Amino acid sequence: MLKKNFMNVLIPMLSILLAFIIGMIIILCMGANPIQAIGFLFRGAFGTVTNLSNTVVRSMPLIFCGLCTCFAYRCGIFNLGGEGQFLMGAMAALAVSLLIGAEGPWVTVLAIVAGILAGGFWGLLPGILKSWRGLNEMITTIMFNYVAVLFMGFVYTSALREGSVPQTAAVPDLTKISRIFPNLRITWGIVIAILVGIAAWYFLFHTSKGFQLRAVGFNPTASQFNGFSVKSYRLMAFVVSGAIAGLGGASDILGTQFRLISGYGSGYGFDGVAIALIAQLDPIATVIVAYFFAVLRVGSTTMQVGSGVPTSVIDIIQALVIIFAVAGSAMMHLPTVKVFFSNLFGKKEAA
Amino acid sequence: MEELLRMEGISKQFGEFFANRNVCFEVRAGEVHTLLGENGAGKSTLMNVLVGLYQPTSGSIFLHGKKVKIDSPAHAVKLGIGMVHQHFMLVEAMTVFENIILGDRRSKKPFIDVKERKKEILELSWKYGLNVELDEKITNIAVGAQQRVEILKALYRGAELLILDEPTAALTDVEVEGLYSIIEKLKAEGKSIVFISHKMREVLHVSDRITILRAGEAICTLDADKTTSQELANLMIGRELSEPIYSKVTQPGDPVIEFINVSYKKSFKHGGLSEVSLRVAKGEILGIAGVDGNGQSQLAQIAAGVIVNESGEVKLKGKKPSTFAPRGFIDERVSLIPEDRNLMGLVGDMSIEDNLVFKSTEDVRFSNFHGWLLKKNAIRQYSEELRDKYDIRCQSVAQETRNLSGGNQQKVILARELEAEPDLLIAVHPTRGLDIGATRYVRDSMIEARDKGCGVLLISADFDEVLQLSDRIIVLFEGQIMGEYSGKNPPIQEISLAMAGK
Amino acid sequence: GGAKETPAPDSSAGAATDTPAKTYKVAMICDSAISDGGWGAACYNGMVDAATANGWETAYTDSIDQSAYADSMISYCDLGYDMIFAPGNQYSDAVVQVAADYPNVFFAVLNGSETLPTANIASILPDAKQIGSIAGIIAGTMSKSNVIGFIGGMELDTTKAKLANFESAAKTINPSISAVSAYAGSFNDTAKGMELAASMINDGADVFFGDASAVDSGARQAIDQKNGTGAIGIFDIGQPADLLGQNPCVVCSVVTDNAGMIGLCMKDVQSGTFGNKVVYGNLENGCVYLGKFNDELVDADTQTKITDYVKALQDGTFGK
Amino acid sequence: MDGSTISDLIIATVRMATPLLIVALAELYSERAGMVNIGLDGIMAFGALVGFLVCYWTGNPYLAVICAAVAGVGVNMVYAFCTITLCANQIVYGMAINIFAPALASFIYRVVFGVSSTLAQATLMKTVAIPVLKDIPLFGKLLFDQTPMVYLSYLLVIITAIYFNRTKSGLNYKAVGEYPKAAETMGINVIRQKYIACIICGFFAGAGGAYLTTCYVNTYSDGVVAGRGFIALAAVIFGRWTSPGVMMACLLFGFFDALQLRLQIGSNLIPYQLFQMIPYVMTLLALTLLGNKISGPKANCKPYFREER
Ligand SMILES: Nc1ncnc2c1ncn2[C@@H]1O[C@H](COP(=O)(O)OP(=O)(O)OP(=O)(O)O)[C@@H](O)[C@H]1O
Ligand SMILES: Nc1ncnc2c1ncn2[C@@H]1O[C@H](COP(=O)(O)OP(=O)(O)OP(=O)(O)O)[C@@H](O)[C@H]1O
Ligand SMILES: [Mg+2]
Ligand SMILES: [Mg+2]
Repeated sequence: MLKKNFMNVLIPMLSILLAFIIGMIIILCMGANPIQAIGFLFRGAFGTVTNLSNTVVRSMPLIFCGLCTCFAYRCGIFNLGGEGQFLMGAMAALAVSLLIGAEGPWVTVLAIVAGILAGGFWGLLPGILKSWRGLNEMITTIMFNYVAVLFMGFVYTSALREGSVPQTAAVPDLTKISRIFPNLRITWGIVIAILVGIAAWYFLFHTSKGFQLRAVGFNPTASQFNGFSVKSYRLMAFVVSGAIAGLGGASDILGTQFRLISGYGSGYGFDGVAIALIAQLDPIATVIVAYFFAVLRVGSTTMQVGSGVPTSVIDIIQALVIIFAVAGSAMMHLPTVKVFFSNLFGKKEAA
Repeated sequence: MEELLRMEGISKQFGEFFANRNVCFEVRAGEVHTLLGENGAGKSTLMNVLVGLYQPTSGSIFLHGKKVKIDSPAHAVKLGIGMVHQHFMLVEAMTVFENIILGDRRSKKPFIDVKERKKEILELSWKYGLNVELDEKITNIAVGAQQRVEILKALYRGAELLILDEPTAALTDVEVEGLYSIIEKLKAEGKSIVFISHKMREVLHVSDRITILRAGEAICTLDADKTTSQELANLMIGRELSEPIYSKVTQPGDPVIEFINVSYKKSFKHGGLSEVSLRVAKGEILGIAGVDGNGQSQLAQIAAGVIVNESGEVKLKGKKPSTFAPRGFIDERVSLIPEDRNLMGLVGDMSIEDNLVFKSTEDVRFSNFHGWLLKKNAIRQYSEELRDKYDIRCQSVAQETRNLSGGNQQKVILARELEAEPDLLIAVHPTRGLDIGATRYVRDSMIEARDKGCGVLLISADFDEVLQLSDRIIVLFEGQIMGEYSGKNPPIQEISLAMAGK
Repeated sequence: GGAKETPAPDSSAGAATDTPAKTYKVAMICDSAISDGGWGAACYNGMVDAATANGWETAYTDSIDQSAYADSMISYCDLGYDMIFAPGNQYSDAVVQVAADYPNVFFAVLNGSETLPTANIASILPDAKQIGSIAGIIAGTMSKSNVIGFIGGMELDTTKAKLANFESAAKTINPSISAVSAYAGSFNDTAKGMELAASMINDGADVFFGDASAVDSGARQAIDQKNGTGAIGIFDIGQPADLLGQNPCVVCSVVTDNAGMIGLCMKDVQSGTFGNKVVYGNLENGCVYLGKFNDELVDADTQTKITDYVKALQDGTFGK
Repeated sequence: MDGSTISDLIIATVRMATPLLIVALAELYSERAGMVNIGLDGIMAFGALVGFLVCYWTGNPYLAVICAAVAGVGVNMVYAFCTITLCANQIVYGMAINIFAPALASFIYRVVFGVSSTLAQATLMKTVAIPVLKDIPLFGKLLFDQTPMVYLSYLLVIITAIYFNRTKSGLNYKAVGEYPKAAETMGINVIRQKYIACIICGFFAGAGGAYLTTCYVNTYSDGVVAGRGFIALAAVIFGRWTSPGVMMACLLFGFFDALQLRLQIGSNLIPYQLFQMIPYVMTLLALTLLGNKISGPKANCKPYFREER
């Protein structure tokens, strides 16, 4: 049994290694030194305390978006709208912090609450459309993403614009989420993110409501027959997952980004989906996978800068890592592979 | 008779588990050969190996004495092997006609020649007396009709060796008679049949030979006319099973549920109820007899609060239910053994223990703070107790229910529903597809519940079961009640006629 | 964790500053591709030209997300680059953040605001008003339909200024002219540029000016298509490089000499006078100028007319 | 609105709907076999690049489209192998394609053209007028003087409808998306059918991408696909998995996109983002009014293990 679990970890690890080897070959073909490039990657991610802190900073929005997906999928809802919900949260938090005309920790709290509400609201809309009109949440959430992105464009070019570039004013200093260590960019937002991860895990696996939510996700008919309100659990999943993303947006804008600019938050939603699925919808694993995504992102920036390969090579390597890692763990579930391993270990244990 | 098929030393492994181990099995031309065994003995697995759906871990197959490697169902079709699967292989979104012609290779024409094909199929269905509505979607036809479609599908393909995996589980007695005559006709045409069923009567009636599987291994092969059901049961489960005689109750207590002129989708013959009035009292079993698809599902679902009646009144323990939803009914101690265990009863991706405490996670026994902290240890302990009490055979209670055999899945539901100490137990086809051991267990449990004062609403397409267990019998036909009969010495002839709408 | 308080592990950076025959290094970060045939390309070429002229080494990172701006710049700083060139105001925040941590690295922000510069940050500011006016002069002189079109990428202040001056300069020359305008909301959706131009042509526009990078190339293509194989009746004005010859419809370009401005910054770095200043680019210092004319489309008379107007603009007498 | 504005709007609608339509049909073929592919954006990007390159080098847009389609198949095989053979999650791999393929495209473009400010331009596919139909007054010239790709894509709508509703092979195809195990027991090779679906999907999605760079704009830039793959995905669901429905959805979307661009011009007071929302909001509105209880092929997104119960 132990060995089987070991294989479940080992195989994805090997596949990630393989992805890197292919990446190295590409880098070699580009005329750069692959060993050095890997060196840059690690240096970029872990080389200095600042860099280490950057990976943590980078992981925060990813954790929230991953948890957003994780929570919804656990209830059988394919929420692809993480990005929109994240942005709505960010916009609401920013609007509160800018428009309230005061600054201070209480404004921060207010702004975060606003972010949660806005994200939850943006999740509620597709939820209502699903339960009221039966609309597939995959399309509606994609549409709502576009609307949110465009709405953000409106906010930073017109509504809350400040100055000559299309961007909003920055969050006032006292409203910013404070840093944990004065000279590192890590804020208490990361603590919130981890706490949300733990809370989601606790809720899903250690409470009756979470149990019922998962049951609805696995088998709505059986859940209905056994007295769970399928509709309200689904709505709840929509709202809570939106709220998690919204909280992420608020924490990011109040702690790291401070203002809205063009392209903000782009891709976070889909990263979240990938992260949650790679983590096999486990909230704690989601936090960890999100951190590895961030490491890859931060490290690869340095690798790109240091070795001079085009950014697209880095993207290719990142995609390869996802492709290989997930394929590796998927492989472990194949019937033939299962039989193979059980025979392998069966024989060894007998010996 | 000449040998048609021989399977030699077949083993099939799933993960660590062997569903078949070194099985040898042989079929002669023109015979009906029955596979008999408990749930999970590996009958279906063996046949799935034969039709190429599963690849055996080891062993070989010979057809007409020649070794063949059947690597896909397509190949099996080509070799003249057809199978009616235990779980319907019907595409619900398509019509009966489309389901029958699926994968058809009769002509090379790219387009479907609807007229010609329909004519052929109708001729076939007329020949074998299998009545089907070709243009109806599968979702809109009753289970019995679906079973007929499955059989027709196999016949349409014209197999030399036809495997029937529990084809009678969803058929009425009349339809079973029809199936017997189909089997006779096929035999007369020189075709061979592998028959799988848990009903001894049927097995002894149709078979020429019987092979018994136990825990994945073939125990022996017997000639049908030289054996008895006692001997078969003994070989199968290792002990004798006598036909039980259950006592009947004539003086029931207060009513637990009453239907007063209840209607639901009146115009639907196969999914509606019209002006149904009935009553189940404490300590009695009310049996609903009738061909499947005459409103039984709807009756059960209204009685469990899943769907709401359109007119009339439903009274629980003498009053209107406060919330007409499953939750409200569960709180009034109504338990349900649903007709489709995997769809409505269990969450296959969750463990046995989760399914056992499914409805009661907020109970103080299983959680603190009104459900905000589950007591995992208490749940584990409780589940293990139930596992032992209800004889649920599994590797561990943490195992997913999806991988259990049908009998054990049913036991999980039974355990959950009976442990809730219901005042009303609604049991829909509670023993469908179960082997004799499991069937006996389920029936005994229902009687025991009744004797403890629970009212039981038994809905079953198995007429024998209704007769055996019920204290009163009601016949349902096209959503209407055709008559009510005492369970003690019931007029069998009269009831059969009522079931046919006469 | 094993994190230690160690300085960035580049001895190479420190060593490089000590060697006398130092080769300076400049790096550019860019959110669009440097091969976009528009803004990214113009900026990159500007940097490379300036570097060649001053003997510097160059590096770049392109197509990066806004979230990676800071990370990339930090990486360059760690690698010992002397100057970081950020071609747009959208990088300002990240620049300010990173510049504070790396006082020995110099940052040049193209189109940065006038208030941005600090001890190690300079703004490079081509005069958007003049650019718009020059284009307006060309459009006002060339338009026969009296409708001129403008396609913007994002609603940047510089873009807005270009549009306003484009329209007013054209009106100064020909009061009956009106301008139609739209924003693509993107710098790389070429197809959108096409659609916008096509529908503006449908509204009668016959001279176009765009400030949207790859979107502009889509617009030019739509114009070329409309012109067909016959006589060219709809024109486009290029920017920021001299695009003459790229498409048949280009009559002339308003050229911004990025290389010149970046070169000025490099000289400042070498002489230690960098920072706290805005490097302007305009007609006066030659960093903004009128490109070559397409002689087949613009006759000599019109050419002199335009050149005269532009001179007047430079002298401040245009429209007075 | 005068005549020329209306005809301009119609022609723009067709122009903007065509790439969506080709790609949406690609997704339709994929989903009909139970393969949800959200990597369309990525495949399109790659197809757009290959189409552009081939067109640039050979000057033959037809060859370019075919090469792009083949390239699309190539990319989609990654998705196919992982999701069909390894039974991995389809959404994850769609996403992976969306990261992988555009990066690869951008990388190749960089390798081929290096860093240059001169814009590489290729020839565009010529329009071909259909002899009699183009003489129909008013719209004839507009609708029947298009590139062959446009005609082909509308022809494909009809062929697809016939294929799925009238042919045996189409019926078998659909069965694989609905209940693969049942299809398998009927002698249909599910795995092969799924691979075929992925080949068709990759082919059309690649061609749809190439449409952008061979029939629409004559340059390649990194963001050229601009989320069209996701719109196509939505169009399939909106069109309820039937080709005429998908066509209507694409035309509707194309119409609102064309309309918003035209509304944007000349109304400078209203922020342009609000116009840009129109297609999305209208799609949501239309869906809400119509309702969409139909849930599509039953086995969508589910991995198929032959030996699974
Ligand atoms: N996929 C699987 N992987 C591992 N073990 C399995 C799997 N499926 C079933 N098993 C186990 O194999 C054993 C045999 O199960 P089987 O269904 O034969 O039980 P059974 O004794 O026939 O029960 P019943 O009489 O209720 O049908 C059980 O312990 C069961 O849990
Ligand atoms: N695909 C599968 N994966 C894992 N285990 C399986 C699979 N198919 C069958 N099994 C296991 O193999 C055993 C034999 O199953 P099989 O379906 O052949 O039983 P059966 O004799 O047909 O029983 P029943 O009478 O209930 O139909 C069971 O324990 C079952 O759980
Ligand atoms: Mg069993
Ligand atoms: Mg079976």
